[in-house]
Amino acid sequence: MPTDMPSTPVIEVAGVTKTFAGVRALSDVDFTLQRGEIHALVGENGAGKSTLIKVLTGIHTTDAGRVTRNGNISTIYQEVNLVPLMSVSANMFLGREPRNRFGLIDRARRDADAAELLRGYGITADVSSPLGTLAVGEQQMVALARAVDANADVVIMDEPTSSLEPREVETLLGVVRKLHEQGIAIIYVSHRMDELYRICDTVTVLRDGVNVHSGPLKELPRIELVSLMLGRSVKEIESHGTTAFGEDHHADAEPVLQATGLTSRPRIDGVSVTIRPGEVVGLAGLLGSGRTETAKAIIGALPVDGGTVLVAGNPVARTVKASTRAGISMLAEDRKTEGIIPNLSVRENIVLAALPRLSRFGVTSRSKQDRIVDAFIKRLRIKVSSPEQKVAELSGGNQQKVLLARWLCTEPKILLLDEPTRGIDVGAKAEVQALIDELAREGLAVLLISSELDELLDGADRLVVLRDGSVAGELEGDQLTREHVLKAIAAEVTDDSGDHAGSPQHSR
Amino acid sequence: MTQATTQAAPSTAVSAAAARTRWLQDNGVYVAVGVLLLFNAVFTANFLTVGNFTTQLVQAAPVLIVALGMALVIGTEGVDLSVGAVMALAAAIIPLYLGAGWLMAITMALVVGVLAGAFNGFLVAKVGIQPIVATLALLVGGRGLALVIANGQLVQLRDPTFLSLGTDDVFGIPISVLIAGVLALVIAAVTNRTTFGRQLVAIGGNRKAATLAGLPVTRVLIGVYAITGVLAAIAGVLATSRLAASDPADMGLLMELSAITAVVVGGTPLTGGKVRVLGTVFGVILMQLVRATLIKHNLPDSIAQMIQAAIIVAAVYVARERR
Amino acid sequence: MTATLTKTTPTMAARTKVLQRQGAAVALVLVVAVSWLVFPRFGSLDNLRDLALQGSFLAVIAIGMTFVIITGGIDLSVGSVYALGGVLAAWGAQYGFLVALLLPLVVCGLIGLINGLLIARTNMAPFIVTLASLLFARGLLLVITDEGATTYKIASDSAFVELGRGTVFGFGYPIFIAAALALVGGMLLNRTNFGQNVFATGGAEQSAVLLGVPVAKTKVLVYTMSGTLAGLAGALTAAYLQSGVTVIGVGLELDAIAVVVIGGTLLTGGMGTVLGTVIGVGLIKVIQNVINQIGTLDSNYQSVVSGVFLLIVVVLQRILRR
Amino acid sequence: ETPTTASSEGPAASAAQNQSAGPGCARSKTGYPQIDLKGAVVGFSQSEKEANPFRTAETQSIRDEAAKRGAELLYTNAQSDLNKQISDIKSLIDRGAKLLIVAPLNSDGLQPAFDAAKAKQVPVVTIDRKVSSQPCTDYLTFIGSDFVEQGKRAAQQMIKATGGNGKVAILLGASGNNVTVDRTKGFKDGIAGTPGLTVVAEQTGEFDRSKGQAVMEQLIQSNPDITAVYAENDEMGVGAVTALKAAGKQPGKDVKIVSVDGTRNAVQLIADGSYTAVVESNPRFGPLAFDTLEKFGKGDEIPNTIVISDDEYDSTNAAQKLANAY
Ligand SMILES: Nc1ncnc2c1ncn2[C@@H]1O[C@H](COP(=O)(O)OP(=O)(O)OP(=O)(O)O)[C@@H](O)[C@H]1O
Ligand SMILES: Nc1ncnc2c1ncn2[C@@H]1O[C@H](COP(=O)(O)OP(=O)(O)OP(=O)(O)O)[C@@H](O)[C@H]1O
Ligand SMILES: O[C@@H]1[C@H](O)[C@H](O)CO[C@H]1O
Ligand SMILES: [Mg+2]
Ligand SMILES: [Mg+2]
Repeated sequence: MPTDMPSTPVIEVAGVTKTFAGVRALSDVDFTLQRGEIHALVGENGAGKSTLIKVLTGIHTTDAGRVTRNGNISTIYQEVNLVPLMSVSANMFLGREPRNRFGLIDRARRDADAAELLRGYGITADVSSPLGTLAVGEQQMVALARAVDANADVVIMDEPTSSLEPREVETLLGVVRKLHEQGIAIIYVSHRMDELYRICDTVTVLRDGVNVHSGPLKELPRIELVSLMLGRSVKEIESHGTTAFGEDHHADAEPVLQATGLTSRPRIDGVSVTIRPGEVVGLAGLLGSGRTETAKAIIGALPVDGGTVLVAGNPVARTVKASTRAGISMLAEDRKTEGIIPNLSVRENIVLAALPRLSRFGVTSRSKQDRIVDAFIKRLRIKVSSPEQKVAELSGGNQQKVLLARWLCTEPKILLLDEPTRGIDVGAKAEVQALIDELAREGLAVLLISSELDELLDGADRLVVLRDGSVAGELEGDQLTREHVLKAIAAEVTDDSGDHAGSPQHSR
Repeated sequence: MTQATTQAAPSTAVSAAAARTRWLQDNGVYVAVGVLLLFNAVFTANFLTVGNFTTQLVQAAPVLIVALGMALVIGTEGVDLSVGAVMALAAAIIPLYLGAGWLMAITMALVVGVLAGAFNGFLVAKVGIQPIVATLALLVGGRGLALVIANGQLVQLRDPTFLSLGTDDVFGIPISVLIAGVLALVIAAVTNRTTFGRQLVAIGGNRKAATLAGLPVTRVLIGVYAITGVLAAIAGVLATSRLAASDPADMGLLMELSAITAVVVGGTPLTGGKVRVLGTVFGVILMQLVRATLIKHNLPDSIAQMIQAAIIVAAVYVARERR
Repeated sequence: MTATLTKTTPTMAARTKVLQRQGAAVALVLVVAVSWLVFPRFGSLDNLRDLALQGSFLAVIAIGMTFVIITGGIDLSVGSVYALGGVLAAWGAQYGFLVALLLPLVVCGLIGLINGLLIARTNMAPFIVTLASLLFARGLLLVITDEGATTYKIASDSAFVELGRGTVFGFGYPIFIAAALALVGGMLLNRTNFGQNVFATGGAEQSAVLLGVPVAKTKVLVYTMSGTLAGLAGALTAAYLQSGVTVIGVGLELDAIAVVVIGGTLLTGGMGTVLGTVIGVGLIKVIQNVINQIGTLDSNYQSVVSGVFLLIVVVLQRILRR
Repeated sequence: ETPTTASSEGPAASAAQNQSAGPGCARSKTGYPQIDLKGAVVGFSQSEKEANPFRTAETQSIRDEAAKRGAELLYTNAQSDLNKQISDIKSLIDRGAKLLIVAPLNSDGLQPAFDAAKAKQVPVVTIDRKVSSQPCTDYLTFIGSDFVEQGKRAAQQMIKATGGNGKVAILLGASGNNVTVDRTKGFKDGIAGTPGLTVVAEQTGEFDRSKGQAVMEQLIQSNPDITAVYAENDEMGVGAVTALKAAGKQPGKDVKIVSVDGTRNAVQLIADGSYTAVVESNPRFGPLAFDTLEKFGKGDEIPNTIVISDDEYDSTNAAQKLANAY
């Protein structure tokens, strides 16, 4: 039995090389996963992590090298990879549906089993409704429940926590520990250092498709790990803090954005947000509390039952076009379905929203485009072989940067950022955070939605906390601490009696 | 417990082959046209004559004009099944207004084309009906309407200026071919060099993202279908003048399938987000040459249809996108 | 507005859900009710029997098309394959019942299989592959009928003719065959792993691959099914017409697609029902029947009316779905 | 502009010979009830759209005759869809037609419709295209041309016009249609004894003017030595004329054209000198069809097949017979 021979690795990769249309994603990579270990796989955006995983699972063929698997692998891929139109329970049991005695799918049992399993992950959604109606984070938990439930020897998680907020992250880490206790090996990809150090035993660092380090994680100081990932010296990195946000911004001017009483039933109800030029307002809340919907309501992408939006005191029609013209831009949360235009080049994706401004009489100017695109690729350090590369070929983080560039080149007055650093590596994250800071300093009004509390606390001047689609409180100055936010977010902590129903926005 | 080991082939050979397939993918349709020309030059009597080439171009012109519009619609991830019916409508309109002069007749036909197209666009963009069904309604009803207008009958046309559209040429180039060529250039410029064109492709590539990016999605879609409608009407006018008769019963019959085939054979994917105008031109020429070759070699209908099927599959096979 | 209004009651939500899903059913009930009142002959048993029989051939094809469309594909070849199936059945009838039935199923199934293999294995667009086989099947039909010159007749006393002409309580066998197939189709779609694979393939192909769904196999199967069912419909038609008519089936693919979509199946894939398709067939056939009932309607106006009806149904459905 | 309007002027189809395999069909044999034409409801099922003058004239002739005899006519058009023709016929019966005239789309496939008529004891007269069902049992009788004969006569004209020498292109009718098959057979049989005439191309123009024109344009280029065209209907022949003119040839002179039907357009072209000859296919079935129904009602025996006599147009008579064309 292989189980009594702990020396037999469950996955072994030797000298694997993988090339995509000229891009070398993996270059002579060796990688070993021991039975029962939690192995962190880290690296900058585009370092080749997801590619390595797809090689391990056999989705990608290799150009050279050898892959040996000694067990069943179950994978949660980076982008939520389930079927949005199918029900939650159908997704969970796809391929292993419970049958009745006629060999037909037992739907009642499938629903019941799914509901019960999901309860263990803190999800209480209707399992017979289409998966797509769930928030991204909830979908991620469904994917997790599905993958973990399979009878696997290895569970691979590619950035499982990127769309989760603190409470869900804890749940997930609990699951990981449980799996570990059962002797299941885990490959864990994340850009969040805290998580890695809390749960991982070993680490493999990829840089530009090369394995630059494999070894125990605990002995590796954080700063050294980051230095390995970035290929920069420890000293260089030490000069930065945990996040790259600077000091608070002055924000005493008149509000540039006044959104009042935004209501879109049943998701948000009477949400009001005000932002001044140069101010970063954070939007905090649990998964599904209505943050995304609030942002969408502001930009006019969500049909609303009520509420007004004023930009610099003038009302704006509730359409994306009108909002864009008035100077509002939004970086969408789900970059795959709402962000990139996969077939188009990086250049075209960047200039998309600003196209009319870069054209004369409807005829586009290539030279103007090139100038802007080059500038943004440099400024945001987007990793591309050329601006003409298809955006679909970029790594997740680089796609995110392309989208940021798209919005920045419209020169907006108000920028709504829904999870702007999701799936972005440490280096890029710092760059994006610094950028937000810089933009605010230049007078831009920013609405920042993030599931990472640190990011919100450091980055925002003021926090609006949502709960169940309504504003549960606003925090400023001294109140901007972990404890305060958690209290406001989690109703059961602060709720002495019916505070929920009594929140100001409900009594319009 | 499963054990699996995969070993890969050396990478240099792979990438050379990859480059070759990539090249074929982009240029397959041109190669196919070349091969067919070569075949005909060797095996078909009287093929290499000016008259023959003129004939092929004249016959291809209306199809090309329709296919140009179809390429745009397909670029938005749509499709327009009503183009043949719109051609029939244009044909039915002409004799009604020819009394008021050829210019009036043509103008009215084009107006009907724009309206029909805008109607399709409205259904797709505003009402949110899937393009294939939205335009199916006009495919069914449009030809019926044309027949109602014409009282179901073919009308012989005698206006010399109007008929000269189908018979005259400029510096040896037939007028219809000239018009088709100019339109191809215009459409190429529109797709590649204008905001409208780039927006169109973006909408086809990811409509949700395009909407969130503040693109005028509705306006672009209605515009694209309207353009397709007017192009179909132009094709209807030219085909009518060449036939010297208004024949709404048969005008443009199955044109939607010919146009879609040409567009796809020319390398524009039906999944949207990409428009290849030159490819479309060659797609039309390829299908025209196939038909001509089969007729010239006097193959029976049965064999001709089967060979056409094989050539379509072969052409699309080399040009297909790899996974 | 008060906060209480924000919560829709569960029954109301359920009701709108039913309306959304069954927009076509609502339209069908409406059209039938109106026709029954307005046209005295509409409700006659004879007319209803004929209506059901006419619908059954289309239904058999449309059931296959439903599966294809749910995978995000399309099958344009069904019209030609249907005609080919009829000719093969009529030719085969001289060798007995079994040959008459199986020959078209096998040959048409094979054409479907080739469609499926080309689509699944080479990443070619279903529209184009099946357009090519539309031509191919028509060509093959012409080959075996001497360019359409030969029509194979089926002896009116053969058992095979009974399959198309036989009745129970005046209702033709094809009606029961179509009903049985619809039942099996519905089961297959909703209660088997294959059905789930069909939904997953059309709903998100890339994801389905990552989820371990045998996407290629699923596609091959649905096209094979579609071809086989079109062949079966052709065979039934041949039995009904007592000959292998060569001039039928032109444009039938559009009818089949229309009824599937009218039935609420998403043309982009991932969603749909067999019941909806059956309702779609009902709607189209009732409308055609009504047009015939009007009688005085100029035949040119008939297609105008058909087009307008089609439009009303899809717009209605779209509005209900909002 | 001149729309080709329906004209019911010109001679009605008249029986050339009564071909009866075996005894004729009498009402006594069928047990059908007697029906008086006057005031009777008569159904007419047309097969194709009326873009073709042949169809227009055919329908008009039936309409005129029904009016003349005081019958009420119900009319349907199957738009080239066989299943629709079956439904059409059933609905005609349903709407109370006691007598039926059917112009079948195709030789085969109308059995269910005939059975429905039989069940309701409605006699069916088929016209124009012959069906393969049983006369007297499934339908009463067939009235129409002998298409093989038409092909043969076209061949005679062709031999006469070309002097028995030349290269002929055939524009075939729609595939899968007995009219096409018979007219091809007749023509080929007709030129069999004339070695100087060779068929160099046979391509379908689907009975359609624009397709005829398109095919002809191709053939002129690949076979510039074509000297004659046999078109299986006038519409394709007229299309061929347009193609030949555009290619700088003189139809009727450089290239002889013979076709079948007798439409006004084609006969006018003969008169103008740019067409060779037309073998008529007379669509004016009205009087003969109603006569037959009347006789049947009276109890007379009806022959199984009534072949009509078709006229012929060439340069010698086209001008004066123009009024007969439709
Ligand atoms: N299908 C593809 N076609 C072309 N290039 C690709 C493809 N998939 C990945 N690449 C390239 O391979 C490299 C590695 O990408 P990969 O997705 O593995 O990065 P990653 O380490 O997972 O990054 P991230 O942290 O952003 O998810 C990138 O340069 C990317 O552009
Ligand atoms: N398309 C939809 N249809 C139905 N319900 C939806 C839809 N999209 C979101 N919801 C629901 O609306 C609620 C609010 O979702 P929203 O995406 O705004 O949450 P969020 O706070 O942004 O969470 P996240 O952390 O995922 O960004 C959730 O309960 C979600 O399930
Ligand atoms: O005989 C007729 C005519 O020739 C017509 O042109 C087509 O249909 C046939 O039945
Ligand atoms: Mg990745
Ligand atoms: Mg969100």
